Amino acid sequence: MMSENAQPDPTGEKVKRLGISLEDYLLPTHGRIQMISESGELLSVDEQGSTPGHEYPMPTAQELLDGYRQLVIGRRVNDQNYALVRQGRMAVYPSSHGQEASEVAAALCLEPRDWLFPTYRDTVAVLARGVDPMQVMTNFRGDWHQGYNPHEHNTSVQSTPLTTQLLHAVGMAQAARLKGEEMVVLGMVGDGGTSEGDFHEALNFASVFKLPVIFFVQNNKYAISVPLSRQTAAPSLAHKAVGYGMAGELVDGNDLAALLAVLGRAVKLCREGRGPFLVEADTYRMQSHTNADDATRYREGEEVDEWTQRDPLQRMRTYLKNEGALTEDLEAQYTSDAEAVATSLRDAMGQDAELNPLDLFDHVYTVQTPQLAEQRAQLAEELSREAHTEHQG
Amino acid sequence: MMSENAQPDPTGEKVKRLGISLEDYLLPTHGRIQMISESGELLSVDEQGSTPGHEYPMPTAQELLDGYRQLVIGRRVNDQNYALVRQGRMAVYPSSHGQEASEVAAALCLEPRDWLFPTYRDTVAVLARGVDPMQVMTNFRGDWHQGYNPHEHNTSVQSTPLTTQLLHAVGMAQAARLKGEEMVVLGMVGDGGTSEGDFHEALNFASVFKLPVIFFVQNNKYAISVPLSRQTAAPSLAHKAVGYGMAGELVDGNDLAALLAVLGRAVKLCREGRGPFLVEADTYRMQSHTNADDATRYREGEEVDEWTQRDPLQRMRTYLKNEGALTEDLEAQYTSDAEAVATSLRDAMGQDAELNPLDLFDHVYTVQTPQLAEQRAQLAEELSREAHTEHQG
Amino acid sequence: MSKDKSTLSFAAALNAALADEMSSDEMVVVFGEDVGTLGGVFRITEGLSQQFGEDRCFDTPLAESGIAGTAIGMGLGGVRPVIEMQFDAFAYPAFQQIVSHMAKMRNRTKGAASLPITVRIPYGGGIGGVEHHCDSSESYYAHTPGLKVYTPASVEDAYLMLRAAIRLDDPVIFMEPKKLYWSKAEISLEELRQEFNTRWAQVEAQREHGEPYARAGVARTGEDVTLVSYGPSVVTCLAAAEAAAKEGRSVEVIDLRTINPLDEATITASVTKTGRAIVVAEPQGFTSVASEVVARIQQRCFHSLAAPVLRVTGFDIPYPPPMLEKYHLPNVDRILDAIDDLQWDDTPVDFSTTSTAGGH
Amino acid sequence: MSKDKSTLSFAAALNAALADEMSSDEMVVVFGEDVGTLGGVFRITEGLSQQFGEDRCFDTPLAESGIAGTAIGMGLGGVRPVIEMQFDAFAYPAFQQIVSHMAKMRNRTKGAASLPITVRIPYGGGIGGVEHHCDSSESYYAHTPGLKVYTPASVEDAYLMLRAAIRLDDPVIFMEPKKLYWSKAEISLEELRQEFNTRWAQVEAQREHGEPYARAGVARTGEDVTLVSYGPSVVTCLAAAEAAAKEGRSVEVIDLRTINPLDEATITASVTKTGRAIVVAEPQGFTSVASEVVARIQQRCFHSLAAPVLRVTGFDIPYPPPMLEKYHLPNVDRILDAIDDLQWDDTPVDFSTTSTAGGH
Ligand SMILES: Cc1ncc(C[n+]2csc(CCOP(=O)(O)OP(=O)(O)O)c2C)c(N)n1
Ligand SMILES: Cc1ncc(C[n+]2csc(CCOP(=O)(O)OP(=O)(O)O)c2C)c(N)n1
Ligand SMILES: [Mg+2]
Ligand SMILES: [Mg+2]
Repeated sequence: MMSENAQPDPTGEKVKRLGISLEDYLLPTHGRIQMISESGELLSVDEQGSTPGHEYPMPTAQELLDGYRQLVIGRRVNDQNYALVRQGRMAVYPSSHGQEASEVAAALCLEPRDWLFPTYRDTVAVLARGVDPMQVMTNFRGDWHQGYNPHEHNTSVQSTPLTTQLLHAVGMAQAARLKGEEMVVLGMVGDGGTSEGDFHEALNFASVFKLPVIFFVQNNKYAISVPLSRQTAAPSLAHKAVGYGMAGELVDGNDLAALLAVLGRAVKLCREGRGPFLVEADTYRMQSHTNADDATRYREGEEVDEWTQRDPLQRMRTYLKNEGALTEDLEAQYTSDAEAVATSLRDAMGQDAELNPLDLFDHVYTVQTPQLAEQRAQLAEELSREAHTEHQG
Repeated sequence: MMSENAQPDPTGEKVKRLGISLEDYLLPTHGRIQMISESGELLSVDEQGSTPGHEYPMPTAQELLDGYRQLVIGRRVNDQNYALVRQGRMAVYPSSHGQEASEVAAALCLEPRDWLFPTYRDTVAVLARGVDPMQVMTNFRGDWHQGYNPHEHNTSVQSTPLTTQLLHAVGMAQAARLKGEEMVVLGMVGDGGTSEGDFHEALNFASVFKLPVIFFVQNNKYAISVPLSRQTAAPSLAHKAVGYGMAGELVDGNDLAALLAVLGRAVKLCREGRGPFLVEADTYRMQSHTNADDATRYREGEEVDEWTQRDPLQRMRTYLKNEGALTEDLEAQYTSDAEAVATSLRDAMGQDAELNPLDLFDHVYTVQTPQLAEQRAQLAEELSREAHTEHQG
Repeated sequence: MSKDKSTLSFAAALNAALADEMSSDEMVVVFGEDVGTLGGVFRITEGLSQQFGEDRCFDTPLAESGIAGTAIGMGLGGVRPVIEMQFDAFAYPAFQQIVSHMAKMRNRTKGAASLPITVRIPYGGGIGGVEHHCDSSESYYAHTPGLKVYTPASVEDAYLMLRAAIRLDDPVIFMEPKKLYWSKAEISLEELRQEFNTRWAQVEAQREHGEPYARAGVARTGEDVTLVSYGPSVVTCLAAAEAAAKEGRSVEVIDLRTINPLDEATITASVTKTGRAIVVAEPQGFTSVASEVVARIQQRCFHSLAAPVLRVTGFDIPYPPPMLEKYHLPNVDRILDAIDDLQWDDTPVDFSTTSTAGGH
Repeated sequence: MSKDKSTLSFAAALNAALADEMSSDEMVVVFGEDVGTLGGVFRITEGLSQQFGEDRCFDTPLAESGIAGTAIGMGLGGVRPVIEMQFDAFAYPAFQQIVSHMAKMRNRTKGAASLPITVRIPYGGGIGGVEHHCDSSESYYAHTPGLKVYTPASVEDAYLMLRAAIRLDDPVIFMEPKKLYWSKAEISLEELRQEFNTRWAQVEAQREHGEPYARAGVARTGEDVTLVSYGPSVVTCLAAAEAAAKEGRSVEVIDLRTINPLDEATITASVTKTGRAIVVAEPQGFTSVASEVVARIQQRCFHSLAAPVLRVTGFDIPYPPPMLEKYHLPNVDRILDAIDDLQWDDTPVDFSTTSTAGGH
């Protein structure tokens, strides 16, 4: 009864594929953008992972030097804080040792009028935005939740609930549009964070409203102990852009030059109204998640060793030295700049924090409630009794 | 100082693109799979939207007839329920009028051992799984939340909190794997539902664990009043598969043949361990969201008229008649089958629901709490007082 | 506009409040699901996107965490967002954004970043809604420091309190009793506007009393017993008071208006006078706002109480299906029963077996 | 295994409970973030994936709604999932799945689909954790019908109650007081196992009393005043009782063990005896489990109370930063102050100004 025509045979179906397959969408994938080799040499254009018509210009020497200076400071801060935690002078510190190039590029690609939305890991990015180091460390020392005013450097709080900050970034871009302000917003997130529902909602809102937001994923291969293979089955995290109708790029996250180039272009395109964008930085968390973690429980030393070879500082240093841009004088100056920050951190953390327990009540609301006023009075009374007792005693 | 080599000029950057662009990933997009034209004719293979090596076999006449019978019943139920709501004999009914082909195919592609995870919209799919119509209608009538036992037909409850059910579908597939049972799971969701965070988490879990789950999106162009353009900027919802490393397919959601072919293959591939998959059905919600909604407030009659031309029933009917598969006798029989269901619904809804208010307490926990036992006793006492008063009065 | 009183519905009052705030401050924006073209599934945002443009009243992708999360970013960016959660069970996907950020951002930054966000949530039952459409989630928000929780029970308050909530620099969860949407009052919008302006001028003058509607209302005065209530249950309490009056009991009814802050002074004054109190509220009673009010009354008014403070609340069950909701909701009979239980003579009543939900 | 008593930590007891349940029922599976190879950030799942295989103890993608949502699907599919939320503020993304499905599925299907899920949540403060790491969210879950809420306060209970929670066919929110993880007891695991088996055999015999650990414990007996507490605050109460004893006051301490169901019989018996009660709990007090317990005591024991029921809880503020948490947490001094406030002579005390959080 059914007409016999050119239809494939329903019983002996040979074709065993469905729709847009992995093979298909792997076709147009650009390589990973990289400009400086791991040993510090400039790669030729066709080694850079880009395709014709899609090449990136090299950042200027000054841009690279400024970035390198921040790398040196960032590394020093990471290592100083690590020590301070071990000495019990800081409560916790999630170090970005090994990821400094990504951290620094995320900050430097932006102008002061732009906004950055960082995570707990992104102390170095926040510092590179110009925020006062002592204020940044408040959180990790534990005297208050956050120590800087987000409005002073257009830098939001370092977010702990994973991925939530990406939605704040989107909202900030919406606010700017409403107010007629020109602004690019960069939101930071980890590889683990891409699995949260908020990641999806943030990218989708940004693309539906066509907002100038850059979603910058630092793929450092681990979410605490959980490896990347447990977060995604996609060929790269940058591929996630496709599902939102936005462009994505994968970049060597330990190559400051490539990072500045890629993020720089993303910022430019955003200013032209062509955002949002997703940028994945291929990097590695060299140390444990925080001091409370022990990375040897879940990964091999070999893997860590491999990544040591790809260190972002060494690479940029070699390159800039070879190019003659980084002089001994400059190097010495950067080191001493970094040392100054470290010293001020040590000094500050060595002193007792100034604490006012009544602060607990004074910032919960702009208009205080009678309930909190009563509780504040209770604590004030306890404190004065205590002071009295101490005084007597 | 910087070496002058083949690098693009940093100042006069001409190239203005970032990464994997829309143009790139549009390249390999397959067309929308369609087999029967809107006027009921078989399309030639090269009109079917597939690419070489990716063609779909036509379902058998019997499969199409079985499906068509369900379409007739489904349409009748949709329209009967619409009337019952207007008569105040049902609290609410979200009709799938116009989407019946997608509804029916979602059920028919599965075997009894497989599981279906439907939404509030998917009554027709649930019926096609063999669930008793009166039990299905419990929810819409309002005498209880859900009327059927999910385990009887491996069909979960009709989920109201959008997209949550997709995670349940994934969990079910995980359970089956743990128990060593072979099972394919199909989860249904609307275009609006794809924007929820749970969509992302479900697809990601399924692909990371490589589970035999089919995510079946009925893109009916609206989420209540909100058009598709507010849900996504991607070229299709099927493209969302890419970000999870899974295959996606777009299919004419009003073409029963194409739906059975695409979903059939997805099921087969899942059984071979090659899932998960994302399938988007291109369809249209012909009526208002529910009886409480008024679609004329947000869309043009013209659009609706256009889609009337693509009606899934008419199309299949013409095709099957032309092919000689659908005889007058069969047609009469299907109509009377549908009428029987409609009559039984009218009869059942015409009668007063049997209600036991104490049910409110008896299913909250397997092991009752003293608190609920006390509250149950209170209601029981009130009810007996009431009965007593009525008896007296 | 005429000053004549005319019939104003609760829904229209909310709509007018939104429009008036959008007119007076162009940083006020409204967004959510179906709030644009459609004007909201309850029509509370009707006409706003037409009147103020699609930039200021718009639909978002369907994602509640996204709605709340972007509102936070906007608040940080100097915008004053008013967001709608379509039904209150559908605010749960936004729980993390609301609890971990919206509520805490100001405290976290020592006041540098307050978030002037209003989250409108239609809540409660009594409308024959199917599962997930009739939750009462105010207790979750009341338990969350950093949020304020408002809920009007009259057409006037719907207008006045919504405008106040939008102007407040703190995040306000604004709970709208669905079953009151279609209730009406004889009232002129123009008078309401003047009332609001007058009160707001006072607020401006005395900045520290910045919440002009954080005063409980005495919805009916009485001498024998106090019913403390809010939102959808206030009308039930008033009906119970009316019925009790026929039986010779004089019942005072208090409408909390704001759950946080809680106007304990008004409650305490009333219970000190009457010596008896019942808290009436719709949600499941366990660990609820009603529990809190009971706990406070028994402490504040210990020496005045002739009987324990009782509760008439919903049972500790998932909200019932439409055909059974009437068995769950606090009603006049249950309130009257609870009143009867309040130890009116000298024989001690055994309260140890009195129900903690239905109140008798 | 030897029956000799040895030192067992709270964390090790939980770990043993998981291992024992996984051994006795192969449908018990454990998953979450970092629970596999790492063994959990608190090492509660240590060794399980090695011992039982990666199918039965595994890491998921980083998504809490995903974890809870897939657990629901697994529960429907006949598996008995035990999931871990890494810190309790990080359970909030799963709120919709927990409240709208996990809690309601059984009721929705009239018992056809119960969900035997255990959600383990480390909670509470006292460990110097930074923001979002020290929330106490039990009140949210206690307010949600369909969930049970367990929280052990001793090493023994950690073991016994976790096994019971896993076996129960209802979803249990199992709150683990973080600050007790490193506490220890002299106890033999073998004895605990026997104890569990004995009690479970009784449960099997009498199916209707299916919750063997839903009985509050009297952690210390006393005559003058009852402290009602649970989880992390029980130790504080015991210390306060010890201090009060030195001042000549005999304090009874009740450990609720399960918040829902609530063992009111034990509470009522105690307060009827002592005539005075204070509820001690760590979270912000407003609309909390403590409010509920106060509300019930004042009703059940009205005629026995010599003073109102007071509360010593955290303040109604976001959890403080590490260096300030000591000012927030209930401590011995505050409990002693509250005891002093309990109207010990005939002069009526003005409780209307007594704090509702700090208790004095
Ligand atoms: C919503 C939420 N869930 C869980 C956590 C606990 N947690 C903190 S960091 C972390 C891993 C994050 O990994 P990734 O996103 O890759 O960032 P990285 O730490 O590697 O920079 C987890 C699970 C959290 N902070 N927020
Ligand atoms: C979490 C959640 N948010 C909001 C709603 C309210 N709501 C019910 S249906 C609907 C639109 C859904 O659109 P879509 O997913 O396209 O499915 P369709 O109704 O078109 O079948 C909305 C917003 C809900 N049920 N659940
Ligand atoms: Mg990572
Ligand atoms: Mg739709």
